[in-house]
Amino acid sequence: MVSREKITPDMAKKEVVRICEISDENIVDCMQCGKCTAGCPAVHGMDILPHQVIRLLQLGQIDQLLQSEAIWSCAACFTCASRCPRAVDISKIMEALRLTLVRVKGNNRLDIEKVPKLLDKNIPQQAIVSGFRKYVK
Amino acid sequence: MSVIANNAAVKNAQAFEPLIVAFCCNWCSYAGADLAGTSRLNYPANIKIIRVPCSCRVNANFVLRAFQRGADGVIIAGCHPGDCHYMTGNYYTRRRFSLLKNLLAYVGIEEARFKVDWISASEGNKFADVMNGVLEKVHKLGPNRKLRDSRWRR
Amino acid sequence: MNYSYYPGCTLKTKAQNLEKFALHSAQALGVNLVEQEEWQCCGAVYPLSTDEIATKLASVRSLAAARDKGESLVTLCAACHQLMKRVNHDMQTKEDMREKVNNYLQLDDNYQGESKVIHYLELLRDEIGFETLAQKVKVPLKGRKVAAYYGCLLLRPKEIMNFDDPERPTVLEDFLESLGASAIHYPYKTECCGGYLSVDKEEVVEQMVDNIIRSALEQGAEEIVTACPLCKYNLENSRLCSKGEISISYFTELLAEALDVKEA
Amino acid sequence: MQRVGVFICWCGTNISSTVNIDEVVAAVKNMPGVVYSKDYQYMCSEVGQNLVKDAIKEHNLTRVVVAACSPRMHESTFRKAAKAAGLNPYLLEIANIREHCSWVHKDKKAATQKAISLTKAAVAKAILNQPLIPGEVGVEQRALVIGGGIAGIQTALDIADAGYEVDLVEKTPSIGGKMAQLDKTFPTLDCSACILTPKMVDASMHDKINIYSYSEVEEVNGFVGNFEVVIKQKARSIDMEKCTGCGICLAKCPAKTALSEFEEGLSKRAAIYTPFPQAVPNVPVIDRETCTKFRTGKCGVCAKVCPTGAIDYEQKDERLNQKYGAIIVTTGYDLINLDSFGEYQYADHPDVITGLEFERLVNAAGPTAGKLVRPSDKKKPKKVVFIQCVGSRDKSERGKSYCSKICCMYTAKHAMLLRDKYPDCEAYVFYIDVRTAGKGFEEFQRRAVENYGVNYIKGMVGKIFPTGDKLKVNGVDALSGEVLEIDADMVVLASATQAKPGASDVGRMLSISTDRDNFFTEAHPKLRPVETHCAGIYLAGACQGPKDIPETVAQASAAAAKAIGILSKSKLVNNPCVSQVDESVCSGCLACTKMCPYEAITEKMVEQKVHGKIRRRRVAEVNAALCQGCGGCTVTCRPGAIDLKGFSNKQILAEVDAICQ
Amino acid sequence: MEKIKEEIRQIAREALTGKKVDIILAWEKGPLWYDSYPAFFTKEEEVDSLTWDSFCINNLSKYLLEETMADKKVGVFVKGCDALAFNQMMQDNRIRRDNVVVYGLPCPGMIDPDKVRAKRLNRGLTEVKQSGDELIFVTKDGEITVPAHEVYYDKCLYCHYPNPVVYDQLIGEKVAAETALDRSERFSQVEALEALSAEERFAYWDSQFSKCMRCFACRNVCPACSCERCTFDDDDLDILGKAREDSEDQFFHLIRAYHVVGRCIDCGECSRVCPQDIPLEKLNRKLIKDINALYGEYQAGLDPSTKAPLVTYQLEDADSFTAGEKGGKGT
Repeated sequence: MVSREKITPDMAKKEVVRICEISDENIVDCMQCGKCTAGCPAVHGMDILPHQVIRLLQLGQIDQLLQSEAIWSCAACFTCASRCPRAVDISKIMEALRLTLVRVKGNNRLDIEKVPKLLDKNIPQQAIVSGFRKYVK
Repeated sequence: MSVIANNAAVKNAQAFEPLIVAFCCNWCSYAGADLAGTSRLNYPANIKIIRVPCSCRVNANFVLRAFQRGADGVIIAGCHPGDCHYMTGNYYTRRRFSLLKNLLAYVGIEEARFKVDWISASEGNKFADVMNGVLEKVHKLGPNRKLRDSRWRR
Repeated sequence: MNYSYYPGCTLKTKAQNLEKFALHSAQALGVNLVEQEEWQCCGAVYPLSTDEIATKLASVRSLAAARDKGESLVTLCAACHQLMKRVNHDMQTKEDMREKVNNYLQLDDNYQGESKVIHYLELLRDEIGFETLAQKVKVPLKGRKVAAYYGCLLLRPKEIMNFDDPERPTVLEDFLESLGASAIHYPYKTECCGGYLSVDKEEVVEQMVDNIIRSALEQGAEEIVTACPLCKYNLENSRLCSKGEISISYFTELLAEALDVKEA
Repeated sequence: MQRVGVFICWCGTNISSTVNIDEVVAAVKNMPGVVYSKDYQYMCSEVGQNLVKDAIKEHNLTRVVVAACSPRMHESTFRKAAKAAGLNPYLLEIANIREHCSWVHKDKKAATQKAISLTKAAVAKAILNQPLIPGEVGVEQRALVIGGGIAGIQTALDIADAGYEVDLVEKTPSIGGKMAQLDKTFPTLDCSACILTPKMVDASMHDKINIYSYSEVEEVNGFVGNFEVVIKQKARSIDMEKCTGCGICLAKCPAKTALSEFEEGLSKRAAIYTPFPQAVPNVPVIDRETCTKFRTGKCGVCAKVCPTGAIDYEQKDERLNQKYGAIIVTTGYDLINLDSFGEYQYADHPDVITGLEFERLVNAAGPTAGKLVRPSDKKKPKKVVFIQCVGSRDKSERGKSYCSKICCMYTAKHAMLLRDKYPDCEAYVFYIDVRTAGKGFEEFQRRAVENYGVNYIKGMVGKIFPTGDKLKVNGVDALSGEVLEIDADMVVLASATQAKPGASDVGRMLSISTDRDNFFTEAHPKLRPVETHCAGIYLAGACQGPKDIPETVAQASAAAAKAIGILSKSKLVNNPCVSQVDESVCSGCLACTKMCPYEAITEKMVEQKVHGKIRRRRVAEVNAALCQGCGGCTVTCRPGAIDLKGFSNKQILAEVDAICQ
Repeated sequence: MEKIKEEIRQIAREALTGKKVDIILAWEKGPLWYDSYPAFFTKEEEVDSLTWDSFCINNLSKYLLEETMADKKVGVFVKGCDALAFNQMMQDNRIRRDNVVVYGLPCPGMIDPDKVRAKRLNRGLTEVKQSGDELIFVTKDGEITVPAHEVYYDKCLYCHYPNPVVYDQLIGEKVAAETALDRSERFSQVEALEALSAEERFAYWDSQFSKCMRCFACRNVCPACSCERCTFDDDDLDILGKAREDSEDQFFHLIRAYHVVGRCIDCGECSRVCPQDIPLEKLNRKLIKDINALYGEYQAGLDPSTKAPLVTYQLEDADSFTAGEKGGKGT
């Protein structure tokens, strides 16, 4: 159910400001053309679409985003960033959202104990290091 | 440079009310200042504008005289290079005052007290930003005593 | 011609082929790649947030070391390349970060982004030239239908990587043609393979690599080359690849083959 | 001792709400030289102006200061008032206490103090003002129009109909411009050629219009009323007098290898060509880069077949010097290059085309004779995707930050034409916003949706994947959040408009400015939309910013009216604020002559009596007709021998002193 | 130099007797050992007192101002730096070239009397002779030989143009143009000042400027200061009063330095003649240094046909006040 109170835009929200700071991106530049979503190669793994991520930030609805799978489905491939007509780098915003979560103690995306079991013998170091950098603090 | 930041600076320096003289070319920067007004942008009243036809009309004498008469900062604003109403005037401004700016710094005038910038007629925002920026820096520096005529009373 | 060479950790373990063939070929081409001393892992992903400095320091050390030797820094792994290049760009353009990094590192000479970072492919294209390369080919790869897979890290963001057109790159195709192979053009060559998502979201990666391989197959490719160990891993892990419909190798392997130095 | 009168305007509450007028009036009374002061609600009103006039007479005022809005607003108003009261208008000064004071400050005390200070500076300057008398110059009663598109044609016709000679210079072989390439025009769907061609013919038949096609303006000097222009007539390789336009040469030319510019590269043309059948003038040109005769020396077929012997391989570029009273710039626009938008496959796939190419493909006179087919296999498309905002509203490096303005409408038009021709063909339009501000525009676009069944999708396309003989279009419906995949046969891109690549050079040549996107800048965005900052030079059409045909034509007529305003005068007055040399001080170093942007300063020899002896000396001399009053020379002059009337060294120093008190 | 002195005298005599010129402008030995001052010679017999020695530091070009010379035909002797001055005044149209015959004198360097005094070589000094790179000081107590560069003016050690760049007739052999000190070193004192804080710089210059008596010797000797009427003498403009006031001293010196931008040939005469030893060359050289850095190397007086830096421009000129590029993120 949608409550009226919930969709009041609140750009000044501390968390939104923080996201903008960490990413150094300007979310008001976005005019919701959806080009990011249209070109995102990982879009099938996203419950909230990239352009909706920005829209929710514009509306100050950060909680939904922090609970989403979308931010973990972003592979930081920069396809969206390189095509965005408004020069907004969404990959940086996704990263800022992930950091907001993993920087809180005990909030790691990956349980380090379980990692070894996840890995097969061919997986390159690069994948493991990247994974740790993205999912763990 | 935000008005908020500027207000903070004002509070810090309390009694110090700087005087900034801005020479603005009629076609771009003076018009930019007009646009700042038409757009109701805010910048402090410490900035006072003198209209000149072109930034190349500004003589080094004028800048020094302003400092002699107690200005805490001086600004010269003209059209962007390439956009001069008089075709090439501001190219000369650029050379003349690049040298003067360095010379003033060389004799110990803080760099922030003398600013040259390009502000077009459509850049009302930039005009306010530049003015606020200079004012903020001058605030931090405090009143200018250098070059000031000891006999002059403001 | 001497170059500082930064291998990166994957090339010393799971992607030894990428390095081995590159070094053999370089030698055959008269290029001296000198591995940097005491290099550290670059961190594999460029930290996208503005407030992370520590994770960029390892790269700056390598960059500064190359600067001190007066050599360009050559990379081979696409991930390392992206990191080196972007950190270098930060050091050139972000005053704040430059100051913090230099304060922290206390190098003899402050590092300001003076080094030039080039990928092995850029070395081939810009310093040696594909025409010269073609003349040095001993065993032309005639009849081989090879699809080049670029991935993301070499191409994007364009303003910083400055590698090729991010939407329609040609460097790998030009490279393949110079070896005598037939380069297969297919629209998915720049689409992402999923990268590190394979650690956490295999199902997402699966569809991504599927699209890529299917598109290459559709255009008649028999094999795929890439410059990134993680791309290779993800592509190889796909259903289509497991079924043996296509093989994945590093571009350097084909290079060594054509130069006849594979077994050197 | 001067008698200064100061008039302080409230501007309703615009000034008076932030500036304490009473305090200003009180302060003014104590300023040196002030003998009279008066405040009023609207000083610019007739009543207000009368206050000024009456006071000048009553109080014998010798100088007047008006503290009001910007001098850019009402300086001329008050100068006229002063003149009416018998005072030299240049003895009046304005203190800008509105734009520079009441509107930008909130603190009433500070604003009041500043208003006093600005007024004091104006008083100090006014006291030093000198009466100035503008000079007069004659006006060359001929206009130059640069660019032969619809804007240029309309301007030329309007000026010529008013009875003045017009030279219309067009870079390409024919006038007509972009409009000649269009098929139908929105929002009425009337045929573009049907409404344009008659105007082209009118222009060519008009006895006051000279068309210089295949020509370029190379040099512009002088000033309003007296521009001196060099026009380069490029070698056409055809004798225009002899050519009858029979077209035999076009048909016989064996070198049909060049891509037709007019057909947007969709078909080939011969080396000798007229861009399109209705070209004006209907005289071909030889494209020397393609022509076999010019490349190898052999061939010469056109010369052999020409019945009138009009072919002239020896023809050379010619230069023509002409004087003009006014210049109108109508150089038009271009579409951006789409090479950097690789995701749309424009450069790589023939079935991805631009809107302008679509115009040619549906045009009955176009390369397919009006049969709309895919360029790749000449098959009829079943699904066509239109993408708007390709490069428009794009802040990134590859795009343009502005809205191109015409694309929403022409895309609707294209989709309608498509559905009209092939009712079974599906049309999809991806858009960010649909903008239809214009008479009949909204109704037109809604017709596309409601009557023609065009599918409008708010969203963008990420990438096009050519797959088999289809174009797989990956897009999104941003409203529903559905990710879409459309198997299209053809994609039409609404590429952004941009200023002509050479616009900034043209701007420099004419000394008019361009904005950050290289469109020419008008003198005022609202009130002087067709004037430039350079007197006597006017703008019309898309060279000033993206524009559709109705707007362009309106602007063209407006520019013509402005130009006629100049041409209809026999004399123009000069700005009297020009430099002058004090010959007794001038050392003759002539540094001023080297920097003067107008070459208005020359040297002359004078004879001076020094200690009873005649001494011949070299000094600088200002040509008041050429001087535009920038004042740059005054700064090169170290002793201050050259000074600017109206902005003299003493006046500006006095202002500095007054402001700093 | 002895030999050349004789040659000069001969040339001067011939020029005067042959009515080639009305006046010869050269140097004359005064009563003191370091005194070789400018003098006009109109008669053949006067020429015997004409001199050319290592004390002919005075720049004669400044005396050629056309109003000084009226319509007389002048023969003038110029050293390297005087020739630059000559050209600069030509560029400013302050010399009637057709009224002047220029005799060029390659200059080995000029002796700084202060350095002589510091070495106590002036006691009973009768004559200084030049011998290669050494100078022989002939005193009542015998001869003392010192390396020339130890007593030459500092400015001579940096001199790049010891051979006149303009002349009608060159007298003697050209001297080697290598400088004793690295020419870029002439900016080292400027750089030292630049390295200080704004406060330190101000303190330094304030202490220097406040010594000024406004005697205008610096201006009067300067070949770049050749205006008919100096702006500082313009009472009507009222930019410089007579009072003892620091701000006016500062104003004078800044504007003086600024007015010779692109004209200053770096001859250092201003500092030399300053009775208060204000290091004016450090102002001039700062400006020269900045011109070189911003707009490319420029030597005033080298070629009168080139445009001086402040009356020309390049579209892509650098400036010293806009940081960074237009546009981009965060602006």
